[in-house]
Amino acid sequence: MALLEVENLKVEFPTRKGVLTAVDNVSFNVEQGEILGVVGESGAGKSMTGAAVIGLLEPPGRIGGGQIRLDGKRIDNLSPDEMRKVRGRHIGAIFQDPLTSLNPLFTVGEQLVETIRTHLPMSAAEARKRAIGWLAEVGIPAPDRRFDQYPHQFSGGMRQRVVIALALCAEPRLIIADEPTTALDVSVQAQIIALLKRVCRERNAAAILVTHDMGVIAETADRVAVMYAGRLAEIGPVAHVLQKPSHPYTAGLMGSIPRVGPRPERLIQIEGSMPRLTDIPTGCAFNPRCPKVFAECHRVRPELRPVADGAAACLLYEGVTP
Amino acid sequence: MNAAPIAGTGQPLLQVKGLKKHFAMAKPFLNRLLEGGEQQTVKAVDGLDLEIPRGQTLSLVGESGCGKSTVARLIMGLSNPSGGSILFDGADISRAPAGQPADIRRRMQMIFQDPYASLNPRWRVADIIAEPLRTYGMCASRQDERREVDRLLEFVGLNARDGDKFPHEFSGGQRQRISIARAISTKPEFLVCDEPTSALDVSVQAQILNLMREMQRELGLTYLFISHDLAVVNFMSDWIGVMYLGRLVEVSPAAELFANPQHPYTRLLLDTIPDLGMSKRDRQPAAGEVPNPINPPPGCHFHPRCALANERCRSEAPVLRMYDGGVRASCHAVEEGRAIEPIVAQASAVHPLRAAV
Amino acid sequence: AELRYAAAGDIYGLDPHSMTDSFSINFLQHVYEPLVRYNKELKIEPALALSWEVIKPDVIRYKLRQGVKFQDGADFGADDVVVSLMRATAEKSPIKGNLPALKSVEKIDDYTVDLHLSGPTPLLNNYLTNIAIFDAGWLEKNNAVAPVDAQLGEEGYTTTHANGTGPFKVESRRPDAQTVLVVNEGWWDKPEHNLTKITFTPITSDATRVAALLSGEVDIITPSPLQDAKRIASNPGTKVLESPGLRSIMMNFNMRDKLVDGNVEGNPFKDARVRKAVYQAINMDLVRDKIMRGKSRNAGMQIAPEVPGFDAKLNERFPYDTAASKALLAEAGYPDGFQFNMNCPNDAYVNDEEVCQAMTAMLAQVGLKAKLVTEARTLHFKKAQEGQTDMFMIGWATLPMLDGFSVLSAMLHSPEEKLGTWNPGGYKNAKVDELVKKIDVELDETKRRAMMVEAFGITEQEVAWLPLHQQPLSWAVRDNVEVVQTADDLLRLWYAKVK
Amino acid sequence: MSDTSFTGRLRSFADSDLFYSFRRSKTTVIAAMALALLFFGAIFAPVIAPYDPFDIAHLNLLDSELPPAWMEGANPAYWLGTDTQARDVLSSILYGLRISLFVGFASVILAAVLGVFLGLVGGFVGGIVDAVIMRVADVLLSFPAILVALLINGVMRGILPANQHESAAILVLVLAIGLTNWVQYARTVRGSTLVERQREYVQAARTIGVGRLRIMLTHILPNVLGPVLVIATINLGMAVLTEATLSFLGVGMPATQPSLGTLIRVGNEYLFSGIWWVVIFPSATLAVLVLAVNLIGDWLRDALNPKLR
Amino acid sequence: MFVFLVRRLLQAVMVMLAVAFIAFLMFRFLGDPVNNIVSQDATQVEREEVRQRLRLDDPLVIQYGRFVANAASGDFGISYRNSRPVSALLAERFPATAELVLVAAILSLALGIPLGIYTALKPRGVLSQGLQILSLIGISLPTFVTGILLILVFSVWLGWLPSFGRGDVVDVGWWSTGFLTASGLKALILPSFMLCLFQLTLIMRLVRAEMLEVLRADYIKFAKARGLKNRAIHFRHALKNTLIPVVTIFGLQLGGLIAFAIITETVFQWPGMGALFIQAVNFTDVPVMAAYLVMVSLIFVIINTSVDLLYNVIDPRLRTDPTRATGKGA
Ligand SMILES: Nc1ncnc2c1ncn2[C@@H]1O[C@H](COP(=O)(O)OP(=O)(O)OP(=O)(O)O)[C@@H](O)[C@H]1O
Ligand SMILES: Nc1ncnc2c1ncn2[C@@H]1O[C@H](COP(=O)(O)OP(=O)(O)OP(=O)(O)O)[C@@H](O)[C@H]1O
Ligand SMILES: [Mg+2]
Ligand SMILES: [Mg+2]
Ligand code: NI
Repeated sequence: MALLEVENLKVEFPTRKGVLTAVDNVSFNVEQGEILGVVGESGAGKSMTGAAVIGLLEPPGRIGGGQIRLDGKRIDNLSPDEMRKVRGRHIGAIFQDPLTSLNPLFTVGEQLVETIRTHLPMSAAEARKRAIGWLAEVGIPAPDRRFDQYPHQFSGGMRQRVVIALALCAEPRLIIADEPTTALDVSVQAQIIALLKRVCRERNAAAILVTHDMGVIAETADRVAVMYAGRLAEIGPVAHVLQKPSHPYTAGLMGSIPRVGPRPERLIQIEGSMPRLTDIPTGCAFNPRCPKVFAECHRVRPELRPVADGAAACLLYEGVTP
Repeated sequence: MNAAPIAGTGQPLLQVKGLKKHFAMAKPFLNRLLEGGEQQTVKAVDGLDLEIPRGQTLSLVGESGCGKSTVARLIMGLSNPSGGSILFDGADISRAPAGQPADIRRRMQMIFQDPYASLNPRWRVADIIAEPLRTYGMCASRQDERREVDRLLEFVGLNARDGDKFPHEFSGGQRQRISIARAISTKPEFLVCDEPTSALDVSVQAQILNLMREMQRELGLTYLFISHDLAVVNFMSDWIGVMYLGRLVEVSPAAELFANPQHPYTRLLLDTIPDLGMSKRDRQPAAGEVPNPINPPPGCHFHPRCALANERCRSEAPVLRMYDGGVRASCHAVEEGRAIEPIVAQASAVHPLRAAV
Repeated sequence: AELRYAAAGDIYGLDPHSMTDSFSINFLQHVYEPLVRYNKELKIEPALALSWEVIKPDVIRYKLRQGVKFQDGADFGADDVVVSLMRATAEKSPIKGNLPALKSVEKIDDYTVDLHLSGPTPLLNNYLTNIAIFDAGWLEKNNAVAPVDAQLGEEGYTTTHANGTGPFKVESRRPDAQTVLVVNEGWWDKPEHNLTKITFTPITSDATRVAALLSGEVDIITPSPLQDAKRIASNPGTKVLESPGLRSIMMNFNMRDKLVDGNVEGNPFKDARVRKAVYQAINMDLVRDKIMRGKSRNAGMQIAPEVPGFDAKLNERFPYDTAASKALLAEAGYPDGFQFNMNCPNDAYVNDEEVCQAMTAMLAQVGLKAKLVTEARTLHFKKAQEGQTDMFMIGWATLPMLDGFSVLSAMLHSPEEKLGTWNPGGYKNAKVDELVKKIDVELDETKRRAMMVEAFGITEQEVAWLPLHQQPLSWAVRDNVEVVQTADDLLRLWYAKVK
Repeated sequence: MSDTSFTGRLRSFADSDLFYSFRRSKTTVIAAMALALLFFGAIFAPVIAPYDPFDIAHLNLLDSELPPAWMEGANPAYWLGTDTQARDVLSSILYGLRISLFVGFASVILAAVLGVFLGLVGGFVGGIVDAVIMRVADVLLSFPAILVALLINGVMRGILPANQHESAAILVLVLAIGLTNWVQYARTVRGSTLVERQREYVQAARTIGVGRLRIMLTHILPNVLGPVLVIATINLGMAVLTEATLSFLGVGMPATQPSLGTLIRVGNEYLFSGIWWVVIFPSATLAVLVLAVNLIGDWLRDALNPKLR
Repeated sequence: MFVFLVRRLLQAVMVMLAVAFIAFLMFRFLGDPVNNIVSQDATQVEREEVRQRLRLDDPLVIQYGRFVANAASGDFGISYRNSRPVSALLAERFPATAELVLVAAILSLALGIPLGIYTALKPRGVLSQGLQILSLIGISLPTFVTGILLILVFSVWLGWLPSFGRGDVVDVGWWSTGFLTASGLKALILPSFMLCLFQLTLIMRLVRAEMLEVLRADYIKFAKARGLKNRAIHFRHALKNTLIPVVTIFGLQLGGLIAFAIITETVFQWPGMGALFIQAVNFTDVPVMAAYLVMVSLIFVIINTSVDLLYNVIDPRLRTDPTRATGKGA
């Protein structure tokens, strides 16, 4: 049984112009110790998926359907208090901006100890030792001195390390990392990704890594899910999706990425942009931009179908022919 | 690529010599009085030499805070240089404020990073695009102006009817097209592009980059292109300059830079490009972070992070030296031949890719 | 028993020689006493003096009471009178105007003094009711023999300390908060009161003061707002004390060459017909019934019936008659009226502001446009005296003189040295001036009164001033309090009883 | 959306988020209606007021202190009764409202114009100009508005010749309240200006060579007006209250030109005497006015706050 | 920190000098002091004499210097109305106002903060909606109306509480306190309630707005993601961050309390500095007005400076990095 099973997840926002579906019928699994990358354009619903899993959708957002199971137990319908016990203890989270993720008025140590003692039965002294251990683990030099410092005394990269320590210190088995490196410098990004990978591997923790950055996915993830307009366009092993994408959108996406090396005259480009959630076309959401569009695409909404090692949601794989 | 030597044919369109910008970190007078210490400065740009041949693109890359945007602002006259000179088509404009003298400034325009912030939210698109036309008095009549605006809108791939809308009715990519339309409305020869696509999704980024290349071909534009993304820079540039803490550490023809990076920092940057082929590889990138620009390390700014650093690097600041193939680098190790072979494998084998989706 | 008393304002200090404010001076008479005093019937009776005789028209001899002790234990005697009277009339004394005729005081023996005057002074005793007697030794000891002039930045011991012969002594004082008097066991007079302590609190706001009475926090308030009389009377446990008062309210006319704020050349008020037109445009019955709730007494004279010089015939008002008023205006050449300004205090008299507002409304009906300005009394009287108004309101109770001469000398005599001090409008009638000077020195009471009536008659015909009414006295007390209400509106708590 | 005609704009306004959130908030709609009613009453007071309380020639003391129309002994011609001067309470309130609102608006406009100007200049020009403006603002801000207003009022009265006080009272009030309140605008506008100035659209305008003043007025100003509108609304309530308080303390509008505050001060004296209508109605009007303004201000603040969307 | 202190002190001195200048100007604008001294009919010669005696013919700057020097030594001259040294008058009144303001401040904090937190945490509850409306009414009702209504209800109708004054006071040294007697405490209730009402609603609204803002912050979201208990999130993380701006505003509000005490003291006949001041305004008693102004500014300056210092103590970002000590925010 997979560690996390997400089935037909729907995230909705009631607005004055009707209900927006930000995440639409998304299903995927995450296995023990696996890193699942989630990519997609801005607004595709990556963060909402993550937030739904950890139960932190901000109102008025709500789960509009589907199930989320952790170790086979449903967690999408837990009471707030039960869900709180799952957060941190079973599922950890890291957000984009390390600068604002830490409370500026508490020392790094206080925040660590607090988290540890909330979830693990431990004395203050033990928790302190454990916390210093975590700081060392995420590569912060002189952790016992740093323990008593405030977040603003750390640099961006260090803060993100602290955030990682905080997310991991109650030893959850699943981490949701929502663009953990976008706010960091290029050279620090790699350090953080490497760190994340290492701790996940050592602790046998699984991760959902939400990112913009195809390169990060390529190096880090085992499998990758591609989202488009709130829907899953394609999911499969990294090598497969990046090198031999099945969905026309994934293909276009890969083509439009500039590469180092001999430069082409033109980049492959997908015309237009992702539709707003308010006017997603019927049928396949990608149909206005799709180079392989055919009549059916405007009417039938494709389901996720197994293709090669993964799965794609495209009528081309549903046996429908142009 | 044709790695034309810098001192190539004709006069470069833009020439920057010893450009400096120092920001006074104004510690209040009283603090200085009571605590002692000198007036501190951030050397955002510290002696920069550049030349951009007509019709070509020079890109600046470097980490956040290394001074890329400051260079752009200095060239556009948005701030005054603390030293050095800027020659545009032979005329020194380093002390001229933005917009002046009109006949020169009209020929250079800028495209900004943030497509959301670069358009005044309260203006209609047509007014935004027409503003430069009005300021330089380039259209005889309103109809004239409107016709020109419509033409520009269509040129950048928008609909002429879009002129009546407000910016918030457009997506990021479309807004960047509007910015571009505004920038080319005065028929400039030179465009400064400060990370024009870093806020955009990859699929849209491709559209904009393609559009810019087309424009260059069609209108014979010269670009100063700024980005932190080496892959994008590779797609756009003839020349690439790598900046570190306000200084250029290496300037080379694009292909040369990737094939044969000289400066250790350039190598570090290239090494940070994650690559598709070596999936799940554990890289151990150089430790450390960009030092504080208020108090940069002496000698070569990069020496604390550099594996090759020696005593000389710690005390003596290197200068840009010319090497084979139009490459210029400022590094004692390179100069002394201490540099080891390039670390990054080359084009042939795998396609390293660095991308932002 | 303790009596808790609230008034609209605080006293200015503890030195009765340092201020002219009659409320303060009266309040301090609970502590300091004069040589002679008014009794319940407002008749003069001996206080620290036992008797007096006229030795010469300008020398009066006073026999002093023996066995009187100051509150600090010192004996009272002639030295104290000499020092006190000289202090009150010293060149720098703020109240030297209260005893203008005194030249010097001579000690004859320990209990006899002679007062040397500048001339015959029929009203000397009336003046003396207002002059407090200090202990000479105490003044000397505390370096306070010279009068205190606060304006020059001086602060006297006497401003904050008191030592009189009166029925009460000052126990504590917090300006604007509370002044506590306790009974003086060693008082020479036989007390009619049964008080042990008086707690005096100033409460400026009418509503709060009434609330304090209604809620039982104070036993007596002065004044009690007229409009609240019904409420207080209907409240179990409180009642209103009302009676006609001495204070006559009147309006002065600007008779100088120009109006302060007019829209016509020259000054129409110089014309007696215009003044009379103003007079007849005002319906005082309506003012009495509506604004004064029927409690005031309309007046044709500038003095109340209780005051010597009063004449019932003269007190008849010219009738309220707008037609006549308009006719007069037309006759004087102002058929469409004119504009002028009118100044009124808003905290000095009963419903002063309201009366003025009502008058402007009435004047408007005959075409006269009065631009009304209402202000606090200090500002108002400053402006009035500096002649910055065309018409202003003032109330005059003739105290402490309690004599028509007070009005004649201060308000009707043309301005000249010490005379006409409250005649900023500049009314002048040679005959009146002459009469005033005669009255001043006339010792024969009947002649004096006749002359006063004659003078009042002239000024009334000329409408020198515009008399309005005597304002009612309105106090309110708890039912268990018995006080004597005299027409001079001054509270004499040595007659008070608390059951 | 891009229709430029008037009806088009109206339609696009009716369709806008702002109007939607307005319609959805019942309290705001009620407040707006109440406010509209009060404005209407104030603006058209000379037309709709049954009597002119300033036309003293037509006052008749005989009609004084009549109770409101529904009570015994009332004259139905005076809906809300009359005061001690026989003035119609309803008419007095309408005229008083006029004065209160005039003082409120005028002082808010004065404060806003001054504050926006100083804030723009300080934020855009920076340097010593900015430092001076902000220090003055700091000092003013650390003094409570009511005290500053009292002082300015006192000084103005001192400067003006004595016989001008009455006629100048309204201007003195406007000045006192206006000069007290500009700080908030200046700080807000300066803050937004500092942000807007760095915005790329301003840089874009500069690269084109648009002049400073032009940039300030055509680019920055329109973009910093949102918060100004919110502050102005909330300040309107405060200004009306400050005026009333000053009048209550006796240093505001004179009794001959009563504002709501003056009406309350005068009526206050009659609270125990059973003539409650002369104080209760003006108090209620004042409270409703300020409450309505505050409700709308609150709503506006939330509606214009992008973080709350 | 030291530098910060020095800078604040310098600033405070500048402010005080400016205020003293205004106070000084008041003497000049509100009438020639000579006119206040000599009698109506004094001749020009007499006036000149007084002028010289009071050294009013010196240059303005010197007079200003003298005024400042006198003021610094607590000498503001003699009140025109009360014939007593202004400094003594103010010293007498100070305890009354201080106690009133203190109680009102404590009340407004003790009620305002919990109510603000409550309405922020339960934004949609019936009770907090009600409180919201009440708080709006609270800032919409003119305080003088509230005061009068309080008297009407609690003194006149119910007869529970005194309608005016301080009740009995006890002298502790030069300080007269109403805290030590039953009647003194009773007398405090209505005025302090009236005074705090406005600030109370203000603080409640401020805490609520600030708390809602903080609750939206990333670090709160992250704290939730760490599975912290709601109590810890709300009362440890959110509250501490909320209170920092509240401290600043409260410093300013304390000044507001002192100013609004003018109205309270007028309504309740409270023998404090505010009542003294408003009487002085009505009587144009310039020395008292000037002294009040200087004294109150001194209090404001002291409060503001201490708030800034406090701010530096509670906010670690400022504590460890004094160059960021910019004082209060917007
Ligand atoms: N409060 C909200 N009300 C309405 N729609 C919302 C709200 N919050 C998010 N959305 C919508 O939900 C969709 C998914 O947002 P999400 O944050 O998951 O995107 P994302 O893929 O994480 O994008 P990014 O890469 O920009 O972070 C977006 O289209 C957004 O417009
Ligand atoms: N107005 C200013 N005052 C003081 N320091 C400044 C100012 N503008 C820029 N700097 C400093 O100059 C340095 C260079 O800034 P610049 O914006 O040019 O960097 P950049 O390379 O464009 O970075 P990024 O990739 O983040 O845009 C930075 O350290 C920055 O802090
Ligand atoms: Mg996201
Ligand atoms: Mg930049
Ligand atoms: Ni990027």
